[in-house]
Amino acid sequence: MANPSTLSSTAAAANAVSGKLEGPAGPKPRRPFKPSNIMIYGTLIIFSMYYLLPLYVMLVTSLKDMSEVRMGRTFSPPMDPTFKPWIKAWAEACTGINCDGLSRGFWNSVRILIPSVLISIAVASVSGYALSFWRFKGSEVFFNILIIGAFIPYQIMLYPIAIILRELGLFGSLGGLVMVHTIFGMPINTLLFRNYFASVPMELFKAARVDGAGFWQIFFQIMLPMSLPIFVVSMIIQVTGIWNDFLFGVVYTKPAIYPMTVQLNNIVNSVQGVKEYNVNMAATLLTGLVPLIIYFISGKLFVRGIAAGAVKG
Amino acid sequence: MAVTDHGQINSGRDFAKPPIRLFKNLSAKLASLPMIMTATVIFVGCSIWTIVHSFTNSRLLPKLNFVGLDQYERLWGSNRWIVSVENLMIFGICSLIFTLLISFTLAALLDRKIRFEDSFRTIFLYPFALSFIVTGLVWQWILNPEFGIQSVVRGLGWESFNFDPLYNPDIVIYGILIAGLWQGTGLIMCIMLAGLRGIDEDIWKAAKVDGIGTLKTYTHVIIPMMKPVFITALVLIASGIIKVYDLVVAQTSGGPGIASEVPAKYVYDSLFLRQNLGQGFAASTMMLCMVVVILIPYVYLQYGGKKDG
Amino acid sequence: VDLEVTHWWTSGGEAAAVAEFAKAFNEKTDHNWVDGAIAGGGGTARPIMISRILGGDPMGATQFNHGRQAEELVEAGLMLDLTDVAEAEGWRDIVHPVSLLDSCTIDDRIYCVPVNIHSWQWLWLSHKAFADAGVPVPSNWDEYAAAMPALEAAGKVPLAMGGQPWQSSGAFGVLTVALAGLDAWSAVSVDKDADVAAGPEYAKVFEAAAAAREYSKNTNVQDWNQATAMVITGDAGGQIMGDWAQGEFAVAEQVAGEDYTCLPGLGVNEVISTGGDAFYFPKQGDADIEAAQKELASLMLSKEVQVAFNLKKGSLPVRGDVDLTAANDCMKKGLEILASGAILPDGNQTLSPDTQGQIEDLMTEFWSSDMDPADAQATYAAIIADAD
Amino acid sequence: MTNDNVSVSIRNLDLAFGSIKVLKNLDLDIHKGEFLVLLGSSGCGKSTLLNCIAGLLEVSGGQIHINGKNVTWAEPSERGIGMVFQSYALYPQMTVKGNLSFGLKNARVAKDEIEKRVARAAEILQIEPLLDRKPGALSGGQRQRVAIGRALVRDVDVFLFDEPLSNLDAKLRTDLRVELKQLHEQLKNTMIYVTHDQIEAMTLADRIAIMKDGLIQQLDSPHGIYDKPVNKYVADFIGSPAMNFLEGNVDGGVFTAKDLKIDLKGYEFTPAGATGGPAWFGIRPEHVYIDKEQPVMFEVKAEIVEPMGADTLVWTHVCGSPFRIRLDGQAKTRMGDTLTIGFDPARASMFDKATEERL
Amino acid sequence: MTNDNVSVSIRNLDLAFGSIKVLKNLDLDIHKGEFLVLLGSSGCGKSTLLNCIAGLLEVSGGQIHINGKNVTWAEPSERGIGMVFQSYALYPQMTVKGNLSFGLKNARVAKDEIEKRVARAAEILQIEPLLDRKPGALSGGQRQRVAIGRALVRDVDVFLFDEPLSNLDAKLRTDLRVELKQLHEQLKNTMIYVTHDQIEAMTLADRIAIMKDGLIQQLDSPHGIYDKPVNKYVADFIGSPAMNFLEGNVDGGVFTAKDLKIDLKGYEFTPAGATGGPAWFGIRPEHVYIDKEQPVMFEVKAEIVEPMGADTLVWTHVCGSPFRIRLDGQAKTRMGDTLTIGFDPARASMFDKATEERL
Ligand SMILES: Nc1ncnc2c1ncn2[C@@H]1O[C@H](COP(=O)(O)OP(=O)(O)OP(=O)(O)O)[C@@H](O)[C@H]1O
Ligand SMILES: Nc1ncnc2c1ncn2[C@@H]1O[C@H](COP(=O)(O)OP(=O)(O)OP(=O)(O)O)[C@@H](O)[C@H]1O
Ligand SMILES: [Mg+2]
Ligand SMILES: [Mg+2]
Repeated sequence: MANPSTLSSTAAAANAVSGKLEGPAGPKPRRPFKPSNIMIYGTLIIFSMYYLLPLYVMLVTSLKDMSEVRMGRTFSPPMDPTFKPWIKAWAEACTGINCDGLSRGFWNSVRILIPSVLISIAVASVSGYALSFWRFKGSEVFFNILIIGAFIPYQIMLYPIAIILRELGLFGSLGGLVMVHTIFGMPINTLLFRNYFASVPMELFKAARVDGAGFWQIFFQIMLPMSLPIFVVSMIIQVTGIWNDFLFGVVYTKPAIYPMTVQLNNIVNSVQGVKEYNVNMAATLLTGLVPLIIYFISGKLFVRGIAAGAVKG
Repeated sequence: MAVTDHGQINSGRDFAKPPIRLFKNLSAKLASLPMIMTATVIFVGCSIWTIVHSFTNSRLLPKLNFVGLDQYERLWGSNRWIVSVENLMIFGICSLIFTLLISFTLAALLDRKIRFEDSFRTIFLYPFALSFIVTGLVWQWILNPEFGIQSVVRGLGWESFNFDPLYNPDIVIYGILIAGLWQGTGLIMCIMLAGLRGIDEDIWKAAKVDGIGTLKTYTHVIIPMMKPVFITALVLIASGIIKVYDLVVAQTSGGPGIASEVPAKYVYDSLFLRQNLGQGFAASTMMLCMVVVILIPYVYLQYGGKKDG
Repeated sequence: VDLEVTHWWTSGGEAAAVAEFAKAFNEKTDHNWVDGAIAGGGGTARPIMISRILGGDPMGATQFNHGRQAEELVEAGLMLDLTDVAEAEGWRDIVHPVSLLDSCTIDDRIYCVPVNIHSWQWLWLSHKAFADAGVPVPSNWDEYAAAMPALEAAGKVPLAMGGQPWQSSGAFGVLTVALAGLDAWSAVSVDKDADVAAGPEYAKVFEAAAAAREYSKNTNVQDWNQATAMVITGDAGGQIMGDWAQGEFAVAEQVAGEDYTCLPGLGVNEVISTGGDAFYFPKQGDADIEAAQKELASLMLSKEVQVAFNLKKGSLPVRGDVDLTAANDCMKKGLEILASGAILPDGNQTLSPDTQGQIEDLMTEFWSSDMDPADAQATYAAIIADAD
Repeated sequence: MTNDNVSVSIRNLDLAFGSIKVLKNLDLDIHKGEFLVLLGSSGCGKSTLLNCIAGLLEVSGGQIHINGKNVTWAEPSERGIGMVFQSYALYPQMTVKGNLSFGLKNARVAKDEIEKRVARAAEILQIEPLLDRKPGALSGGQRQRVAIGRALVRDVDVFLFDEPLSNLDAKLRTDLRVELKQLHEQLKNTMIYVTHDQIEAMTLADRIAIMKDGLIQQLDSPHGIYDKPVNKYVADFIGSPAMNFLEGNVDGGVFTAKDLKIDLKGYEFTPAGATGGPAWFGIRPEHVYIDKEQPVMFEVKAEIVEPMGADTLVWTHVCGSPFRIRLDGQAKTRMGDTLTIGFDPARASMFDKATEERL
Repeated sequence: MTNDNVSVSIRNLDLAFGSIKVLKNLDLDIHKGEFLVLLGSSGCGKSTLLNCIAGLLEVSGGQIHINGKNVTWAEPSERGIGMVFQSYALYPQMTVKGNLSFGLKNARVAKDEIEKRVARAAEILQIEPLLDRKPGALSGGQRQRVAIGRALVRDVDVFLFDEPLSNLDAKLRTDLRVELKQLHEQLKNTMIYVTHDQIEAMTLADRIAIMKDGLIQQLDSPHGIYDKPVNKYVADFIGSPAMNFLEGNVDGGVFTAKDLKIDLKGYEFTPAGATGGPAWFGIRPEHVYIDKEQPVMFEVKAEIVEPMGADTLVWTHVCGSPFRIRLDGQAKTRMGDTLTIGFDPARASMFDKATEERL
């Protein structure tokens, strides 16, 4: 059998022990189309199609004009791509008598998103930190209640929370909405942070205690700087949840600060004659853009953070 | 020297007395206040409030006119509620099985040191970024028999092809399932992937030396080892299932007929459309019961007193 | 003063109608209309409105179907009392039929402004569809039912029926009035007589509905106006739908009598139910705002605004003394019937939302499944027996 | 009573986690400048005791005094202690300098004072070139030094070490052990050092406290513990390879095990020790010789021979019990050889069979 | 060449991870029934080599023969090897019995044959009472035994061990070491054992292969490696405490370091070794005596004294280099004492300064 020429060392031949190299040597010859590889990539590609199909449909539909949409060829690319639906969705679509599309809600959404994400993550991270390192009697009980709370359908809470917000004088304000998002983001995020901090060695905490650092010092100077991955996960979950929220945004605020999803709902649900699918799709894509971008940017950190925060426990 | 002397040394100044318990680690307690308040006031408080009012005949506004179990009798006498619960069970079981199956398969495939892992992962994960409204809308469109898959396949010449899950009461819940899986499997896949990455490399090697095939290694060795991961995944899926509402509303509004009604929608409709708070609260109390039944084993498994302080 | 007005009028005709209110309010007063439209119908919008009122941050005015929906809010003292305006302007004299004002009246005080009259009792027929099927356009339900097989054979959907529950139960209500007769109807809907509901008149209705549902199977749309669109394009033979469908035909520039035909009371019993929309004004505790609210209230009932609004909306005005020469055939038919006094109260006025909801559940199930008419009737009777 | 010489004093210390009592009524006095090692098998409560001293665990009962002050309820940072952990617990995102100065900054020490102390600690530990690196960029030994430095800068009287060397490889461990010893010579602080490595304990300690199940079994100098263990547990625990034990009876100064009789001439019985009854006879493998004349001698067969470089270990059985003999590295014994072994009963230890206390 | 006696034979083995070459043209022949230990510091490629032999890593070049068969491309399970991992890699959810029989079941071995083999392995390893437990309910030592059992039941010729003892505590390690040795005596299989613990290597090996950076530095019996290290790396690596090195010049059989002159009478220079030039002089701490007449003698001051029970280690400096002396445990040397030390150059090792090869 011929020796594969991959055998790089020629000096080896001179070696007394080695003798002649017969039979298989070096790496196994590779068959790029091994059945197992075809299986793996084949499955992945088929699933990818399932996952990508809707995105594709949204995209091509949003680039067609209504006459083409009506022809019903959902999956064919636009014959005559147009950005009109996007412009209409962004700036012209009507709700009631206001015809300024999604643009009005976009900045509201941003205004809601930023404080809500920041505050809810801040509260959850501090809670998770306290649960991991500063336990006190009953802290676990509260935590378990919190976790059960994650299962309660939001709708049940609408009335009682409206009453609580009224009593606090926060109803209809941005502050009230931030509070609601903080409350409903708390279970899952606290769980994530708690599990993450549980994987931080206790000794680190003890060392800081000996160094005279208190609750906040340890949190800000020791724990925060080392929790980037879990902050990313938490941020992604919160951004997604808050950005996509419709119910709280509309129930606990007023039109002046309605988020983008309210406009989206209005555009999608205000049927004027025929449904303008192309505009709906464009609006949908526009609305989903912010979380999508955040996903694409932070994909890798997300898995790392999940590994750190969700799997252990 | 006083090696064996047990006499009390009383020269200590401040630290001889235990401090008052309540004020120990005060900042920790203060910092946990939002969590405590959320847990007690919002989750416990509102749940009790809900349960109490489920025994009243409150209409538009909560009132304390107790009517005993009337609301529950009517609830379980209502065809729509029964259908809702049935749907939830079908949807829940299918969603649980398929989510676990698909997400584990994908995670396992991604874990096999493949190329373009990042791209594939992003593809599987991105739907999670979209809201249910969006998800429902797109799938409604794709599953629409006149524009969607059915028409395309028929266009290809297979005239008898029938695929209209959203318009067929018998299978509408599966149409919703398709969209639900599309949106939710990515996150679970990520969790599974993270779990797989946490498995000791040596286990794989040991299995290889033992001559155990890849598939069998997964089924007999790896999956049983990933119990905690599966529990986390289970809880996430279960909480999503119980709350499924937006998706149904966005895709079918419960239709055709009442074929795709779910309990959360029953609650919502009772509370806000029917203006029958008592009925809505009774339904949500039943949902709460389901949650508790699901959660008790989880809490027991996950938090049954662990980790040293 | 900025006055926020919430409503769920977002479809084409509806939005144009609301714009009339807004225009009038902005032009005729120093105040400013802030539009708070929420799409998705009352189901989406109502919880938002109610929780805002409960949350202590109410809007300046809000749409409700008048009837029993806001009863409790009024009883809880959350709504502005409009009695002084009403008395000053003599609403009792100008509102026609006066039953609409009664729905706004609780303990002799008036809390809302009715703005239009909507009637469910219409059948809309597509001339094109019948022409394609080669049958004449029917003039009543029985002829229509007889023509259905022909329509189906021509590849049309004989009866367009949207998938939303309120459409099923509404259509059923229309069939009841037409086929069971007014007496049976009022025995059940007003007096909640379960025996009548279980009786032979209603059995007839259920049979007819069961027959009709076979011919509506292929509709495959959810929204009512999509179903209407099928009638407009001639894909469907007809649709049972309220007078708001009129607006869609108008937007599509169709002409009554040429492109489509409207049959009040299905051409059998020419009556009109007088439901409609009303505006409520939540209490604000601020004198300036209250003044503005009252100005809006009186503006909404003023003649010009009534005309402008109802022409756009396709509904009938709530006062009999306005000039509607601009109205089309169908609307005129409606006005005539109204003037003749062949009117019924609307379901919203006679049944609680809860009972209506139960009926909707039943009807939507009935229309979308193979439910046996007798079973459906039994369930229906039980709901009526429980109604409050 | 004079406390001047006592640095850390522990009185009646109890500690329980829930219902599990980990430390039971423990008393311990540690002298100023002493190097005390807490030695014991895993889970015996060593770390727990150290954490109690540091104030990281709340005691269930008893008192802790440091330098004459009752610190039972003081915060860790108020106790005048420095602590070094097994995993070093360096703050990963701070530079070495940041790690060293963190505690001082917390205590609001003046800037230049911090500089000075960090510089001094860095000099002592020879980590000046590393000051600007992060812990991730350090080797195990260097991390270890930084961890010690963190205690050092705090200028405390008592240093606590919790198995600081056990994460390192054998070579580094030996080197750092010596450095630690030198550091102690230099600083003369009180040091309390937890380990389960007896070599560390023997080489470092002024005194060793051997713990078992939350109780101190013996507190003595390394020689004292090695030569005169107070009970069988300690005897077995200390020494590698472990002491050989023979089961039998002691009567009138003679130990009998099956067919073997050992005359205990030269063995010092403890004053309290009974001189009769069932007993264990223990002799260390390194006190058994093959080449010297000894008071007790008999023949065995070498079953396993383990050459360990400097020594050779021979395994055999005596009276049915495994028996180890440690020979010189040059010994050319082979498996199966018959050896004449001998030892001096004066260097043996006798333990009561029932109480396992030293006789 | 006759292969009858060769069990595993590795030819020109290359292995690279991407561009990092981990094993470089490595040759190794292992005899039937031999206990070969791969010893080296962390990261030198020991596990990599073992994984190549097991077939768990694909080689970049070269061949591997097991029992005369070229298995370079064979699957791990076809190679006739059993492997024991550092973390044991037991299947956590199967009972001990399940762990042992899983591989066999998979290979469709008959039921009763499985029973027989499991029973035999369990007997050999004395884990019969544990067969129905899960790994979680076993102690470290027991898990270790099950892991060995898993290899045992496969009835293979070659056993591979990857640091199987390094997760255990010192005492258990000693015991299991002996058990392993006994097992080898009993089974007579070829065993390849990876460790970085030299005591393990010395006690277990028939031959030791010392690796550094993917190259085998020396392949010899424990005694050979200990007494005649081929280069300074090996000399330094083997022996604890490590060999003492003095830097200087060798010329005409005399080694000169600063003011110290050592006559190398009795030292066997290697045939190839130059006899002049800069060199290292190495002598092991245990070959330095204080109480015996020796060819070379001089005085030092005891700087640190570490009592280690059986021995005492004294640290000092000679010619500016740290110098360790290992004394008997009874030696009563104290810090600061002046000692007269001596050694025999015949037992020393000399290395070239530049190449670090043995002279
Ligand atoms: N937070 C805790 N809750 C309950 N039991 C605990 C806790 N921490 C420690 N223990 C128990 O207390 C005992 C002593 O633990 P400790 O950590 O002091 O042992 P150790 O002597 O330091 O052991 P090691 O050498 O393994 O570090 C152990 O049995 C342990 O299981
Ligand atoms: N999968 C891999 N990819 C890249 N480099 C690797 C990989 N596995 C090992 N290496 C590198 O190969 C070298 C040898 O690793 P190996 O695991 O064989 O060391 P080792 O001798 O077993 O060390 P240890 O005693 O720590 O187990 C190391 O430098 C390591 O960084
Ligand atoms: Mg410990
Ligand atoms: Mg290794």
